Formats: sequence, C-alpha cells, structure tokens
Amino acid sequence: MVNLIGKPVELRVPSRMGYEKVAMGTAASVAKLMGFPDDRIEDLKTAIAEACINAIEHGNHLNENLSVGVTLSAHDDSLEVTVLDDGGGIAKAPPKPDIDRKMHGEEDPRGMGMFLIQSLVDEAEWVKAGNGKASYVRLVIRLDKESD
Amino acid sequence: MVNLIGKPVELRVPSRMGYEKVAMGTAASVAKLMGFPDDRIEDLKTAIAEACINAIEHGNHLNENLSVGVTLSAHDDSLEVTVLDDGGGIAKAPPKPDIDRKMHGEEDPRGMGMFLIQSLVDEAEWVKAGNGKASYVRLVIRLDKESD
Amino acid sequence: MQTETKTSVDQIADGNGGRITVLRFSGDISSSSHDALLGIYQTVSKSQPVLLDFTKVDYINSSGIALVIQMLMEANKNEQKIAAFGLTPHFQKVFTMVGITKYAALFQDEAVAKASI
Amino acid sequence: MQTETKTSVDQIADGNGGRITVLRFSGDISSSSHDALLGIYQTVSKSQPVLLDFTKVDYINSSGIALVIQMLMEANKNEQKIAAFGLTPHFQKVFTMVGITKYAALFQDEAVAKASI
Ligand SMILES: Nc1ncnc2c1ncn2[C@@H]1O[C@H](COP(=O)(O)OP(=O)(O)O)[C@@H](O)[C@H]1O
Ligand SMILES: Nc1ncnc2c1ncn2[C@@H]1O[C@H](COP(=O)(O)OP(=O)(O)O)[C@@H](O)[C@H]1O
Repeated sequence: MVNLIGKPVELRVPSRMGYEKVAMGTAASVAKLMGFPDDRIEDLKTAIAEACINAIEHGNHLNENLSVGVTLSAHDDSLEVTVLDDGGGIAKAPPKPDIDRKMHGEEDPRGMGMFLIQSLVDEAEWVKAGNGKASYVRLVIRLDKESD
Repeated sequence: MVNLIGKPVELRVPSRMGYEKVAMGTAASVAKLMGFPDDRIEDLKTAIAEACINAIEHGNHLNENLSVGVTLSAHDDSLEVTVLDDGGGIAKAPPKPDIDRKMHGEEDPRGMGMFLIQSLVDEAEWVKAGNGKASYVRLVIRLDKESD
Repeated sequence: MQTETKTSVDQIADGNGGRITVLRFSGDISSSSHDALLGIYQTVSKSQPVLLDFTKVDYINSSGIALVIQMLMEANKNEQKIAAFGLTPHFQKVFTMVGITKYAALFQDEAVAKASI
Repeated sequence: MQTETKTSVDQIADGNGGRITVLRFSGDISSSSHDALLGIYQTVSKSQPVLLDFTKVDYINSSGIALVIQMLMEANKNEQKIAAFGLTPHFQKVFTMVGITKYAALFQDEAVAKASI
C-alpha cells in the first residue's frame, strides 16, 4: 500500500442540511486513494454524514455563518477523521437505541446517529474543546479491519 | 432549484499527485447538490483535476509541505471554483495543442491541461496573486449551459 | 438543499388473489422526507400489506430511519404487514443494527418480497 | 499514491483469418502509466492491428492522454492500425477535443471495434 502519511486533507462546509454529502464525497475519495474496500467506504460515509449532521444541527444550530470543519489524516493503516463544530459538545452520552421502546412510543424515534457512528467505525470519541466554544468527534477507521 | 448561496465550501489537499481525485470527489458532491446534470459534473471533475495537477506540479513543485486550496462557491445559476497554489503563476499562455504537430514530434505530447480546462468550463481565468507568492485559477460552470 | 424524496404508490397482485401496496421511494431518505414517508402512508389502504421499495434510494440518514420507524409504528397499530426490499447491503446492515428487522423483514428484491410477505 | 494502471494483453481473431492485439487497461491513465502503456506497447507484434480497451478505466488525465498520443506516434511510425473502445461519453468527448480521433478511431465496444478496424 502506498504511503499517504503527510498533511491532512481539510474541508469546511456551511452549516446547512445536505452539506454532509460533500463531506461524504471528500471522505470517500480519500479512503479510495488509501485503498479501503467499498464496504468500509460505505461505513465511513454514513459515520461522517451522521457526525456532520450533528455538528450542523446540535453544534452549530443550523447557523449558516458557521462552518463545520472536517480533517482527514491518512496514517499507515488507518484513516483518522475529526468533525468540528462551534458548540458546547454533548451533555451526556445518549442511551443505546432500543427498537422496542421506540416502537411502543417510550423513546424518541430519533437518537440513532451516535450509535451508528460507534457501530460503523473502529474508534469514536467526542471531545469538548476551546473552553466550551468548540467540540469535535474523532473517528478512526482501520484498513485491515473487516467490515462487521 | 434550491438556493445554495452562502459560505463557500473550502478544501485543502497536500501537493501530491493523486490528491486531485479528492478535489474531484468534493466538487462532484457540491455540483450534485446544486442539481448539475451528470455530463456537466464530468466536465467539472476533469477541469478541477487538471487545475489541481498543475497547482501540485507547476505551482507547488510537488512540495508536500504545501497545500493546494480549492474553494467552491454556489451561486444562483453557477458554481465558481478557485484552485490556489503557492507558485508564481503561468509565465505565458501555452499554445492550443496541435495534434498533427504532436504526432510529428514537433510539439511536446503534453501541454493539454489548460486547453481542456478552457474547453470544459464556461469561464477560466489564471491569476497571479500575493506578490508572486501565490497563483490561482478561477473557473465558472453554469447550471443552464448545455454540455458541448 | 437536500434532494427531495419522491414516492410513487403501486398496487400489485400477491399471486394469491390478494393485493399489496408498494411505496417506491427515490431520492434521499432524510429529515425532509416526512411527507414522502408518513404523509403518503396515511393515504394507503390499511387492509392490505405494504412493501417499501428502496431500490432507487442512495442516501439514508438516521433521521430518515426514524421516519421509517414511525411508519412501522403506524403499521403495527393497524396490524398491517409491512416489509422492505431493494436496500443496498450497507443499508441492510444499518437497518439491522438499529433493530428494524424485528418489525419489518428486509428482502433482496420485489419478487422475493412479494412471495414472502 | 496514484492508482496503478494494469494492462492485460489479449489476442483475438478479427473474423477474417487475421488476429488483433487488444491492450486492456484498468485503473488510472495518468503520468504514472508510462510502463503500462508505452512499455507494454513495445512488447506487442507490430504486424497486426492494436485495440485499446478503456472499459475498466474510470480516470484519465491529460498526462495520461499524452502517453496515449505517444503510443499513437509509435503505431504511426510502424504503419500499424490502432483504435480504441470502451471510453465513456465524457472521455470520448475529451479525446475528440484534443484531436486524437484524427489518428485513432473510437468505437463503442469491442464487437464494433473488431469489425471496423
Ligand atoms: N456535535 C454535537 N454537539 C452538541 N450535541 C450533540 C452533538 N452531537 C450529538 N449531540 C447530542 O447527542 C444527542 C444524540 O445524538 P444522535 O445520537 O446523533 O441522535 P439525534 O441527532 O437524532 O438526536 C443529540 O440529540 C444531541 O443532544
Ligand atoms: N498553477 C500553475 N503554476 C505555474 N505554472 C503553470 C500552472 N499551470 C500551468 N502552468 C504552466 O503552463 C504550462 C501548460 O500547462 P498545461 O496546459 O496544463 O500542460 P502541462 O501541465 O501538461 O504542461 C505548464 O507546463 C506550466 O508551465
């Protein structure tokens, strides 16, 4: 595999629903360059889409004057991604979605984004930064890891 | 068509051959969001690839400590793209490629990138900036324009 | 700015003298798909099974999946059979992860879905 | 870091008792494709026509096109017939823009190329 270590790819998109698809396209291109198999690229795309949607909606409150920042760092055997917003970060980790509770109206039908991110990538970490004025999620997806 | 006017999408990629494909993926996603037809997206992808390759090779001389910057600004009826490098810009406009001269060895077989860019998009302009320390190409591709 | 969802409603024979409603989606399934999913579901007969056709959908996010779950809730209340087909292997995996398969079977294609529901 | 180009060399019958060499490319056609294009071309017989199969190529840049032109120059010197097939409509347009069609016909697929060369 070709050595891609070097400067990260950096992307900034406006905080508007739909622009998560631009981050998906950029991330898919980087992962393809690195030689990720198609199924892992799909996992990465969904994880990045959910992270961007959360940054747009919960972090930047759909304020289009704010951007969502995405960095993609190619390492020897993994791709590391951060998705940055200007919000205060998550207050507490949401419960794992429970389909029975959802189906019986005991739980919001939403609230699956962070669960999907965690399920689809190899590492996911939510970090508060900039004294409450920024937050990011850091994702790692490994090249050797088989898709689950 | 949905109004996309707002902050531009910004991308930075390392000055290494192959990373033009990341710019292609990002640009294709923005153009798709804006509703460009598939054949115009192909035109845009090739134009951006050639602009990035020139920025990587001629502008930044393959120095991987330098990045190539790409901005994508969605206007009402067009997408405006700039591809920025840290070089001095083009010395003089190259001649239009002449296939007969190339086939007879009277002209370098290369030297088709700027011609393709100009042929594939609606506007292309090469600009020297930053007192000889930066240069960019500005491309415009219009939504209503039929592919040629 | 998000691609809108289009839904077309088909009636097909189930091969046993009965009829099945097929909701064929195209575009994105996202937070903006409320009307294309729940709005359309309100209009269909509750006395025959429903198949959800995702063949022409290439982007689904978690807000879109939440709308699919709300549709399954409605079908559940109406004791109506509901199943899906045409999801890519990736989205079959995602639907399985969130547990949707407990309330709606996922079939490979229309023929299998029609024969199995 | 660029995807490498793979070339496989096939011999097919031209339907008239003669033979045609087919160079089947996959991956990218870019500045790093020198060996996969010009290197391989050196090894093939100069006494029968050559077809370039781009069916499995999805990225071609202007440096790659320059290598194709160099291959056409070689073929021209050898008075060898050469043509291409399997280019997407976009790359057919790009090849036409730079004038390659003056020295090599572009065909839709292998059957037409084989019958026409
Ligand atoms: N970037 C973020 N900034 C602030 N809060 C967030 C962020 N991402 C997630 N959250 C919080 O975590 C909750 C769960 O997120 P998620 O699982 O993606 O589901 P949903 O977005 O559908 O609520 C959100 O409702 C929000 O309160
Ligand atoms: N971004 C740039 N910075 C400096 N010089 C450039 C840049 N882009 C193009 N050039 C000059 O213009 C010439 C023609 O470029 P092009 O038509 O793309 O063909 P090629 O890159 O194959 O030479 C290049 O050889 C180079 O001298």
